[in-house]
Amino acid sequence: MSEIMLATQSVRKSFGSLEVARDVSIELPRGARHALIGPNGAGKTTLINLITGQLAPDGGRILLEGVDITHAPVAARVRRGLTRTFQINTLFPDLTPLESVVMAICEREGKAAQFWRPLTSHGDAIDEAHEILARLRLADEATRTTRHLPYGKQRLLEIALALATKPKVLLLDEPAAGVPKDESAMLFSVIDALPEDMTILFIEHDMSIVFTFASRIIVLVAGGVLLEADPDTVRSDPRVREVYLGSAHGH
Amino acid sequence: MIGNLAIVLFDGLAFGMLLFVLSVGLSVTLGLMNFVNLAHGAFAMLGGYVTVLVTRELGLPFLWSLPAAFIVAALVSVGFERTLFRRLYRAGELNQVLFTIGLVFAASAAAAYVFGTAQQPIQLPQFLRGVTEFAGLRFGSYRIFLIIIALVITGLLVLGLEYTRFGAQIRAAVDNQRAAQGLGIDVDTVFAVTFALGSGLAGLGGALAIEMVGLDPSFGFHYLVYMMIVVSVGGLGSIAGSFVAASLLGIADVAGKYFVPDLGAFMIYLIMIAVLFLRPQGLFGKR
Amino acid sequence: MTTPASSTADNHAWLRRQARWSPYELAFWLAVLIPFWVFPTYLTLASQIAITALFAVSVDLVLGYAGIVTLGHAMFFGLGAYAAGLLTKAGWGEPLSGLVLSGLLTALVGLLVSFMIVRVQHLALLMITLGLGLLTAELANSLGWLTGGTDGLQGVDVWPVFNHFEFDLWGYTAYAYALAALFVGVAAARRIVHSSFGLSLRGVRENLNRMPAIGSPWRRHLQIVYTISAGMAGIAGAVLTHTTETVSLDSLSFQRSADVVVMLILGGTGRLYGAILGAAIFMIARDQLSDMNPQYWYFWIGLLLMLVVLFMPKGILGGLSGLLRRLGG
Amino acid sequence: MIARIAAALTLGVGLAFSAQANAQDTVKIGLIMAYSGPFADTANQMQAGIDLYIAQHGDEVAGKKIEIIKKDTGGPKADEAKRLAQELVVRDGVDILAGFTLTPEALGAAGVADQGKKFMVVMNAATSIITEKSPNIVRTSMTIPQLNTAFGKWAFEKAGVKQAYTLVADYAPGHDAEKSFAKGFTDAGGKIVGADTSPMGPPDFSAFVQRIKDASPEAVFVFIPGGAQPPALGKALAQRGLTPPDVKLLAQGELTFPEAIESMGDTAKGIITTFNYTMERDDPTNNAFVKAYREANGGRSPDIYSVGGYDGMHLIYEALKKTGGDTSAEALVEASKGMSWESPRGKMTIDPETRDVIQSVYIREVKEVDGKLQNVVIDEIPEVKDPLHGMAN
Repeated sequence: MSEIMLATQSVRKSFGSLEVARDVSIELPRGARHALIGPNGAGKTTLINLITGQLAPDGGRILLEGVDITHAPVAARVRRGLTRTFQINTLFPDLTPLESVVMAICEREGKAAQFWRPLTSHGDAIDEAHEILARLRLADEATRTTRHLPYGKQRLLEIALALATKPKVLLLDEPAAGVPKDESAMLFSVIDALPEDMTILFIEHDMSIVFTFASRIIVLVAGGVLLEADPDTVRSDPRVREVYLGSAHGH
Repeated sequence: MIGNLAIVLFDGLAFGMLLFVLSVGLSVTLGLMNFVNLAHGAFAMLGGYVTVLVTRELGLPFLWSLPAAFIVAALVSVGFERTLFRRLYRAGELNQVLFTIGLVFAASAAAAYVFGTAQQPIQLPQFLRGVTEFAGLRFGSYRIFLIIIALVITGLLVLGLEYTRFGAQIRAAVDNQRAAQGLGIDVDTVFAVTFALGSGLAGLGGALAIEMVGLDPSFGFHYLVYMMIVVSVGGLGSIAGSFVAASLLGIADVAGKYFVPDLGAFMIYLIMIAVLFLRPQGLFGKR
Repeated sequence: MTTPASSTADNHAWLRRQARWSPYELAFWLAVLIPFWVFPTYLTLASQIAITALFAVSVDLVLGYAGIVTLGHAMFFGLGAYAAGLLTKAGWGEPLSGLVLSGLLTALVGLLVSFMIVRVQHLALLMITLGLGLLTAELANSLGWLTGGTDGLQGVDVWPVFNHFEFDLWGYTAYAYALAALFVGVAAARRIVHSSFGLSLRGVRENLNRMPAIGSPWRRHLQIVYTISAGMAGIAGAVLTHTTETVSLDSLSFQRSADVVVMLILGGTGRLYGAILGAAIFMIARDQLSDMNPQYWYFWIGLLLMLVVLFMPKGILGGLSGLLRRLGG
Repeated sequence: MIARIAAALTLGVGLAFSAQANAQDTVKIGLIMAYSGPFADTANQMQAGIDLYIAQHGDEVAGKKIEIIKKDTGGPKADEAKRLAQELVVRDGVDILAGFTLTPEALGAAGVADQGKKFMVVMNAATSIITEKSPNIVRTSMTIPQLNTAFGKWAFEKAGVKQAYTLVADYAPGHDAEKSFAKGFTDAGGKIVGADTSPMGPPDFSAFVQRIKDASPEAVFVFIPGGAQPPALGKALAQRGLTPPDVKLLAQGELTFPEAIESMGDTAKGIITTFNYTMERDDPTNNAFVKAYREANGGRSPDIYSVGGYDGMHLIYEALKKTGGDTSAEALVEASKGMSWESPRGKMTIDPETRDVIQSVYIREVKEVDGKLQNVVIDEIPEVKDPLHGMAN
């Protein structure tokens, strides 16, 4: 059995009377390529917010490599190797991709507070940033201002920023949101090429992409885990069909 | 002793109510329209000078000058809103700050030029002068009048925002401008009217302030800080918040000076810092 | 896939270019020497512009680079001014060490205040900085035995710089001294801005929400820059004490806090030189306008501020560089 | 780009660069005051006094033309005042520094008068130590201890007040007033039963007035700056019944400025104040001055600031006549020492030792005269000197 990198144990969260996470317990083994699916409002992004610490759970525990991080601040989790991307671009509009990624690397290395050292003296960080940007096909745009990049490139930069933190566990919240279909396949091929031992959980709506890239699928409905299984099982599960059909016709 | 306490609370409340009338308009425009209008105090000053003109030059009674102060401040402000401020709604806070502080500079200089730098005394009607005795205590008649006016304004504002069609339109436009537009609400007009209402209240506050704190060309600067304290402590856009914050600050200021005179100057600031550190969104703020 | 057009060497070069002293900067620092020969009767004004510019640069570090809008920075300026003044009264009138000590003291106070500052944002931040500034001013007033109250500190006696250059009536020494302080301040600010730390500050300003998600201890960053800025503001205040041998309550006033922010926005935030330009334009305009019309000059200042917002929303330096870019194609 | 900005800036300064006309036949007087800002009214009244004097006496003295240069500090700003003084000396080449409505500004500029060897005439700022800062400084207004020490003594001896409560504004002049009134009063045998200082913020005095009422003193002594505070305090006192005749109300004259009396109405009746100038004092010199002043200023009446400016110009004119146009600080100070004249305020003399004014301190009471409330002189303490000089050190 491979080692469990990330686990949630009976995580609960409510907003008033609305339960957005109901005893969610999931486990991600090292190198996982898990997809998190479910109808709108199922609580997928909320779950990611709970895992990464943007939201505090009402109950339950979150473990990273067996260590309880339930009450750790967001940044501390990132430094332990748990990183996410955002469904809505959360970038630095007036910085270039190069600057953004170098910044993230310097933060990771604990060098960001060295106000007396010129940025250019962090040669390794600049080289590594180039490597990350090249891997995400952003090398040509490295020195263009982020706000002027095409949308698809900005989505790639979302991932580049996350990669710069050297995550052990990477949570991708709809990485291809708003990207045309042909581009999103490209985007996922980039994700697919990430190191094998990196543990990845992604939210995605396009089922063909999910079935192509995910090794296991977690189905979330109304804040609770309906099913966790391999793609074939999920594909044939009547409850999943019902949920998706039901939700398609429901409102 | 109980009597003294009652008097101190009463005086503090009256001072707080003056702050409330001066500030509530700013809370509305800042909270609802996200427009940092540091010129709010300048509209208050305008209202004050209108009162001086109406009572002294036209010889009309003080009570008549109050609606005049409201209307003139509202009309002038809506002129500015239509021609200048509206260009700044998307310009960022810093630019709004710079522009409106520039307006305060200009307004203050204009007031000094037109009215001179001297204090402007006004004559109150007989029934507002002196004191009203009640249960053996002497309450300033003007202060009673101020408290009543503030309560009436609070009532009207709350009713207007909660129960009228226009109030609903304002709330809709604030929540989501685009959606409100889609519903056929004329957001432009809603903003203009809201702005006029807010500035009109400032003008009324300026008129009411003369008797308590005087009026000279530096009024717009001088009371800006107090207005911002009330607005931030109360919470942006909250009428009840402004009311509670103004009462709290007025009472704490007077009570502080009464019981611990050495701390008198510090009291308002200490309370503000404490409140905002514990509740950055203010007492009644939503964000 | 073809080899990428850009290489990591290009990136190194690009980053180096960002941090390089531009010819414009060099020309600027040469130009500020002109008053010594051409306008010797304006040196006192020039020295006060340099002091205010240093103060504005310190505010730019927190406001322009880290996004902390402060309305209470005169607190540090005034503390530095009083620290320098009290030091001379205590018998130590040597200016350079006085600057260092005043700067260290205000930095320490800045560090203490920073624990509070980084926990709040937006209007609450603005109002807390303002409140702390007002409290400090009131405190200085009530500590009359120490500060001299509204009369100001009496008996400030500054020794000549390097034991040789007296602060003269014309202001030669004052301008040279203030200019040197400004240059050192800008050089230090430049270094900070072009460090990895400066990059992280811009990150905080650009998108605070993302910073924790890349593992950044951004609150600590803000504390560091706030502390540095407080020290720099304190040094500016100390320079004022040394060059004028006066310290008064207005060095702590809300008006000074507000004026410096106005100057900074006027010149353009987040550019360092915008702070200098804003201070220069504001103070020269005030000097000239108030000479023409001592009673109503601020009408024209108000008009200037409004026109700048309408026609140069990124400040004067922002507007000029935009104009230049368009002209250059 | 920055070079261009710098060039544009220096060009701008160059245009404004005024030629240093150092003609032998003019005397330049640099006036440093807070013409703008919260104390603008003081400066405007003083300027009106100065203008009136020049209008009445011409702008030529001892064969030289008088030229006035006005500088605004927007203050109280000590550093601005010092800079402006320096620039007046080195750029405009003034011979005399004058004005100074506010103490910190006078103190800021004092060093320049000393270093630049210029005659400096303080026309208002009222803290004792100013004239000790340089031998080149002469004052034509008054000092707070001068008025209030005498007033304290008077209150005990003449008004029969045995115990008093003091309330002063929380700034240096207020503290000076509290100390000097208490000194004069207690030295004579009176007792201070309570002392409060009120912050300079919004003029809401209700808390302090209640404290006074709790102490139920026989008399209250008050010192607050002119402007918005006097009417607010007057009304607050009246609301608590702390007005004459129930309680004696003593104050320095700012409390009963005409605007304040108008705003207070009948409650002002009976307030006793001390000042070195009283507009209503019936005296031919004063009556002519008041009439001319009102004519020149659209009906606005003169106050102590106006007289400070008016007498300051008189001092400058007469000193220049004595020196025959010599503008050196030494000569002008020598000429000023012991100079004595009939001012609208009455007889005043420049003390040759302290260079401060020796003058009458007036005690006035607000009374109704011809249906109008005004200050009426009820007593005069002649030839009062500042009591602090030589004591501070």
